[in-house]
Amino acid sequence: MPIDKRVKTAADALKGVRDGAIVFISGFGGAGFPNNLIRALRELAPRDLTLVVNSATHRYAFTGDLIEAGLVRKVICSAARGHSKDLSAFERLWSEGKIELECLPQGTFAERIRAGGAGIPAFYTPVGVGTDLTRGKEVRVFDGREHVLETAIKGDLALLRADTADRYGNLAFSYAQANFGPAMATAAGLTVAEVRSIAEDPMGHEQIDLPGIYVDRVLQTPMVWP
Amino acid sequence: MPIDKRVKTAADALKGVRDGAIVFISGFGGAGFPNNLIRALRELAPRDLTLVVNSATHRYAFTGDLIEAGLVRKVICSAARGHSKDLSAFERLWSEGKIELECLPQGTFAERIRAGGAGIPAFYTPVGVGTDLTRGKEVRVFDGREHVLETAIKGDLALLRADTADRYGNLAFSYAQANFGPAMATAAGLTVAEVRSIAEDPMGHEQIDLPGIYVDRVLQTPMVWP
Amino acid sequence: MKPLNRRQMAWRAAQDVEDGQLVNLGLGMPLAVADYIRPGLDVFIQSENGVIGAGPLAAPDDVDTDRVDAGGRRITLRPGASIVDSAWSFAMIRGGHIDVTVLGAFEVAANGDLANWDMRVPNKGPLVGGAMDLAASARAVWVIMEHTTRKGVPRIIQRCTLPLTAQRCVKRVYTDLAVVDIGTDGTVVRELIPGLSRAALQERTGVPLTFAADCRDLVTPDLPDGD
Amino acid sequence: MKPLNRRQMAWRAAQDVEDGQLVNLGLGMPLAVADYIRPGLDVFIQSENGVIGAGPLAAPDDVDTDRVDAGGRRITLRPGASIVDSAWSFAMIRGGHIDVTVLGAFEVAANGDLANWDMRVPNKGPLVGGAMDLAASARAVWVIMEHTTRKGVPRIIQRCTLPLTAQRCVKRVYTDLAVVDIGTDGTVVRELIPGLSRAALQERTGVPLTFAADCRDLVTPDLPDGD
Repeated sequence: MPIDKRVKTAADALKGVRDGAIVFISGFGGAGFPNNLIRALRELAPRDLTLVVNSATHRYAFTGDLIEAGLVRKVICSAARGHSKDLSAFERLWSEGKIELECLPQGTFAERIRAGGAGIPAFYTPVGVGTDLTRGKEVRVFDGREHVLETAIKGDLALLRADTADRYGNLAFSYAQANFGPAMATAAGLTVAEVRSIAEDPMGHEQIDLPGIYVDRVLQTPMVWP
Repeated sequence: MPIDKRVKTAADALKGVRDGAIVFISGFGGAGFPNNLIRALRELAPRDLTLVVNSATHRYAFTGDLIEAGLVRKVICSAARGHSKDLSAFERLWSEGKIELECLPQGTFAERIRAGGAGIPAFYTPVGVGTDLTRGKEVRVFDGREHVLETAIKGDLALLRADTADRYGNLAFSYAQANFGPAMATAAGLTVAEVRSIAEDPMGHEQIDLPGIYVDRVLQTPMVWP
Repeated sequence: MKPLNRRQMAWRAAQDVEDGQLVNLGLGMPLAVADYIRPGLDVFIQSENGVIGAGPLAAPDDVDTDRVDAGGRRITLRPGASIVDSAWSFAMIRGGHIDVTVLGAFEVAANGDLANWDMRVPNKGPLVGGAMDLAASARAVWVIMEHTTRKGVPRIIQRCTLPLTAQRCVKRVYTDLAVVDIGTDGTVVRELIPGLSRAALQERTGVPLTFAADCRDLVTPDLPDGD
Repeated sequence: MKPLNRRQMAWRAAQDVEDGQLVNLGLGMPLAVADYIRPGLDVFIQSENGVIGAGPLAAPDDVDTDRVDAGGRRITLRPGASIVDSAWSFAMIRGGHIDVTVLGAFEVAANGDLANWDMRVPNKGPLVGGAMDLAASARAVWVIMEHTTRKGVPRIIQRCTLPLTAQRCVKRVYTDLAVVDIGTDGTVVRELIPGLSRAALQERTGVPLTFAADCRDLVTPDLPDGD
């Protein structure tokens, strides 16, 4: 059967997502937030989610809504600070002990996800040595310098936004839209991308930023903002 | 001063390369062999080189000439078999104990080089466990499966062939020409690329396969074959 | 009894490729699997050099030396094909994204151990390429090989005598005589060529065989031999 | 005596950027360094989100929300700019390919320890971003910060009191009062604003200072303050 990864609705795009899922959400600095899919996940409302997202509190992403709705058990991120003096939903739940937090240096966050997709169960990095964020982690000296052991992160679902897709799930990103998306796509059991446009013809290999073999479903939908 | 990484001759491209250098050579299956630069290295004739090259004996690369000329102390590769029943130069020197060999699974070879450029001193991989190629390496169990510890490979010089470059050293590859080149470029102190064509204007970001910050010198020269 | 030729073995393996799979084919005989994938299936062939979606060989007058597969064969690309670099290609392989890899082999052990890279030829340099990565990491590892050596020594054996490629990885073996599953249930014959008795197959095999309840005749079309 | 304002501190740091360097600028004050790099120098600004060659801010009517830097500012790209994904961007950072990173800070210790990410505000979520990666990995880590807190407490101190970003990483500190090198020779003042005595600077500093033999006046152009 000819491969065709296009789906018609955000609900179709998330079919099969279950309670307890580990969910990657891409996006950074305003670029590449899969806001339609995050909103649809909020509507589907699976519980006990672990979110793996660079920022749990970005003002341009709907991520905070998932947290506010009580769907999230744990967040793995490099940023979780609210933008006002009042506590954000995340900060409130976190300070009440109702949500677990694992804060990571952004590069360690990215590399652990890449490792998850690359069959590398663990690697050593010099980043974070001697800081609160590596407390309890194994330390080992290479070339006279201390490094910490970091393990791979794998997930059940990855949500991405890209610019263009084709029926094979191939993706092209616009400017800085890729950010964590490619690594997340490789480390997830199910990868869903929302895109501005789906090409009628297969994309040429030189246009493709992320091979479609990593992408299970693509949804054409305009960008939305909170 | 405006950045300009273009050089006029292969000799200029290799200026400063010394005895004892660890030299990456890209290319795989006929695509991306930097044959002009390999030939120029043969003429420059630094000694005691360590070659880090996927195949030490590929019939379409000049790599064998470096070995035959006695410039090479050690080879790190995934393939070193000659093509005829007679021994190749490499095989002769190796069987006489005059050249050292480290044979690696091709993915471990690629990942160790990538690690060298990515600040990862070591990582665990399931590949090669229980085989001759990981003898003596540390074994550790993750998720119930044995893995071996592999360390980063860094080098002094990387030789690549690409399709197009610009004055900033940005590179675009044609089809399967990239192969080991990007990883090698990130892991080398000095990276030199030979290219079919140098664009007059800076390349657009979406055309660039390897950012110029990894490339020190570019040489425009037609492909040559042994 | 008529053992399969090499193309027939590739044909038989190809029948088990499923729709939508990402498949890596080893050099030599396994490459021919691409020619016999069932009509109507949409399959991507990955090559270790980073090509995802290798198509048929290029026309003889097509001289683009950069459009090649891991074996250096000048190929075409199928619609939707993409290309990544080697670090990424092996991240894909090691990360378990290859559904099936079909490899040639010298020996397969009852526990799934595979020996397919080193014949211990004196003084010849090693050539491992991506074999260990593929064997250790693909979701399914299938082997195509003659059931015995030319001298009649079994290749499916209790313990490999040649250097290992990977431990406990082979799921299925396609030989010129049979289709054999390797698993926790033992070594199970799924198909057997007509005219060869079960006892005769057992004689040519170095481990005790079980025969599946639905063990069938191994029948293929007539195909010219090839490598 | 007239302490530098924030733009003047950024200006001073910018004078030390060298031709051809790859520079990463932290959020806030360090971003202004890009505005004052010496004319004639050809420098690439890297941003953690993968932009290599960030240019000036985009025009207000430019609404492309994908052309942003790590701080989410809509930017332009300089000629020769390229963009990679986050895994690659931090491979670049961690791999030591950034020549200089300029970061804000709360505290710097005499041994080069840096604290710049966690003020221990109760119940506020953490925000580390790429600070630890940059501080641990850039070839040179420069800090821009006021010499003391608003209450007059020194920020260059024997041992950081706030959570560390990275150990032994800071090479140079640009404050509103001085340019100070951190190294194995101790804490060495390279430049000092006119009208401030060495004793007065020492009073505002938590570690013993050495003054370079060629210690100069720290003089900058008049610049409007900003963040």
